Amino acid sequence: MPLVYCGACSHAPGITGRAERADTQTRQALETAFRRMGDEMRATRPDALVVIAAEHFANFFMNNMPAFAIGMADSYEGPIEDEAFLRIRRTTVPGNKALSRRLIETVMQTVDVAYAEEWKFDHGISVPLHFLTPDYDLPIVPANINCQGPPLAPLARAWAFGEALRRAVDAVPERIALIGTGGLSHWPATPDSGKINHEWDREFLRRWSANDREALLSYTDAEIYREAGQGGFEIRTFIAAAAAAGGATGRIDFCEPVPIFAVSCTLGSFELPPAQQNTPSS
Amino acid sequence: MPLVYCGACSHAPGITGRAERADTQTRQALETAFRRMGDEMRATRPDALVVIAAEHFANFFMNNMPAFAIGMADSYEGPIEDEAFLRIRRTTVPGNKALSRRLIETVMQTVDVAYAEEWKFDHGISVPLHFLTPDYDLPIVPANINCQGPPLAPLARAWAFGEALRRAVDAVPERIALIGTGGLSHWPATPDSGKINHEWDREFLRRWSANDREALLSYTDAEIYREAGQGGFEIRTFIAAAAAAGGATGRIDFCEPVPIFAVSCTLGSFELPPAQQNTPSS
Amino acid sequence: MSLYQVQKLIYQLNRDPRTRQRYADERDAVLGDYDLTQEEIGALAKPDIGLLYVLGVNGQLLMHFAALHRIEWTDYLERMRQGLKEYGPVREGVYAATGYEGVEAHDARLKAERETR
Amino acid sequence: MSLYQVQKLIYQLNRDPRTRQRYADERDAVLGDYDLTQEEIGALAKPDIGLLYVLGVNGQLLMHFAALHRIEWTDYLERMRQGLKEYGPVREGVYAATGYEGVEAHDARLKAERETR
Ligand SMILES: [Fe+3]
Ligand SMILES: [Fe+3]
Repeated sequence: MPLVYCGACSHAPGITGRAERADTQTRQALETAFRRMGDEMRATRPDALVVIAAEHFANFFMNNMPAFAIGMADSYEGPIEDEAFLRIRRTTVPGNKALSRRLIETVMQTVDVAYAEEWKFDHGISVPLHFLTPDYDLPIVPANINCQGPPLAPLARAWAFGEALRRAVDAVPERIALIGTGGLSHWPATPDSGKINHEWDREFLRRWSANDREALLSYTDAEIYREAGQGGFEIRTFIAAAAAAGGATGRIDFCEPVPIFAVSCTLGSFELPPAQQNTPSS
Repeated sequence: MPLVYCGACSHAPGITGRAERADTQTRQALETAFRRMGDEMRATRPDALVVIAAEHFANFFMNNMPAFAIGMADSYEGPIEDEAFLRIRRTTVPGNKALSRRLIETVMQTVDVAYAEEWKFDHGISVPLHFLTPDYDLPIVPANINCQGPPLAPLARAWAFGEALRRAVDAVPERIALIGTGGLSHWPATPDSGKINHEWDREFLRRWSANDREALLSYTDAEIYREAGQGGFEIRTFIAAAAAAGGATGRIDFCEPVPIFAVSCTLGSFELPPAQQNTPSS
Repeated sequence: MSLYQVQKLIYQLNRDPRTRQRYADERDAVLGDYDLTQEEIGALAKPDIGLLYVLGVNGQLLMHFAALHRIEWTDYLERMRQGLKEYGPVREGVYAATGYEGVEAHDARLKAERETR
Repeated sequence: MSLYQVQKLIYQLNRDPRTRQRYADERDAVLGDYDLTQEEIGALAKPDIGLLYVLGVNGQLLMHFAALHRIEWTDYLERMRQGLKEYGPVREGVYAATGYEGVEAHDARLKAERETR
């Protein structure tokens, strides 16, 4: 049935791993906003949550780097990082292999996604879940867009991936929620970690909230790299979520630059028509 | 510049590994045809050979199974199989990383290919090269279509992959040859190994020689599995080669059922316009 | 349900000389790295090629696992046939048996066809 | 030219407890499994985080390699800066440094902006 929830959020490892080094007020406001997003998402009574992530060499390496991937297992483990580094306890997260397979088969009609029968979550998924589904009681369908190792798929294909996921979600009987998760401008794990182009982020989010496909796809990777750093390549996850929202406009629930977390911490969601939230598809 | 050669051939491991168990006359005719194909291909003076293969778990497994992949390295090793089993000496085969990257970047505009900075050739590439480039002096760009582990990409996407490769090849200054390599109907590595549906193969090759896109894409996987076995899924490589030929019609140079090799051993090539073989692109 | 794990182990053995060495030196430890049922462990350790085939192991993986145990091609095919008799039809995957006259009969038929052409 | 091999080793270390154990027990043997230059071997063995950074190792790999050697976050950032001074700009990849005022100065500026809002 039609998608019941569609949003996007940050996943920077500092949000949990270096939590106490941020300004207390900012940090509390961020965590509150994250929990509110989780409440809203779970209030739509999803049977599963699709997470469009941008992982960081936990599963995919240049020996076989898929542009797009979807997990297809009944459970996943995470986080892969040192628990003390990320301050999130390693755990087993439920999946749904049969549902994954049905989604993958539809996505494959238009987007050439790799499937993965195992998947170790890194902070890219574990940080969002820590706040959004703290009890790890909602089955996850992990999806990935390569934002780390060029050559990267063009933004238009990230859009196509979001559209394909939406078609796939709409075609299954389950109630599905979806989030994209990535950073906007940032230079993570470099000497410039903490640098943020907040103006650029605001303009990106303006286009994103308006779900302005043309404006979102008009960035080039050279421009992203110059203005938003190699971390900015992760906007692909936000773009895919916008495509999955099928033209709905978005709302920014939080957006604050937090240098010690290395990004503008961002939470947003799309205003899906109420009919899509409550009635079964025809 | 435009593609200089486009063909397709079988790669069954028995062709080398169980060579002496076939009828001598058939075997000699096949090897002669293979060598002639190599001569023809090399006569077009290619700078590199793209091989669209269907590998058998040498590089890709269900932990991260790409629908389509392209190698991006300066050399490759193969065959991965026991040398005594395949009777092909393990060797290093030249690649061209920079050329691969340029091809991949164009393919990625429309097809979401995984890239691979290492690649171990299995019989799917090593058997053809053993006959076509016995001196291993032509740089290879390996490409793969998942034909082993369902869910598989639909035939229409294999066609799109061939078209994307053709666009990519036409966009580089190098002279590029391309072959697809796979089996037609077969039931390899099962108790039915040796079973061949030669009528089905002939009909497939009729469609292939005519480069009849609609007829080639009209097969369903259920039908292929029933009539041509799980080995028949490899027709994706022939279909991608037909798409890369850009509408040119094909010629079947050899097609004989050889039960001990488990397939109808097949060699064919497309009649590319002579202009494409000799003049630089505009 | 752990066919994925069985196949992953065989994939690693086929691909990776170090895993092969460890499998020769300390097979039980290697088996312990995978999430396997007792039936699967037994089939791998013996090895029971027929049972592995019936469990659904892809032939492109299984034939090399057989070769690793110095099981010759014809013997490999025969063991799969025995597996079908002993354990019933293939339970998973796309490598099911569908019935075949056999290479010799097939060869003879093709030869006859060629002679009457 | 073997940046791929350096990164692959770090990827395996980050991901695979067995490789980490072997690296602790017999580092040279593990290094021998990869096709590395002497400069790369030296940088990995020391470890010279600054040089690895300049060689082009992706930060998402390098930060965990640093953590494996119990190099704390702030120290990790400082070692990359030292690497730039000692060996010059990043030679490959997309993790080049572009200049930054630093987290403290940035924080102070944001705080001032918030107060004047
Ligand atoms: Fe990230
Ligand atoms: Fe094959």
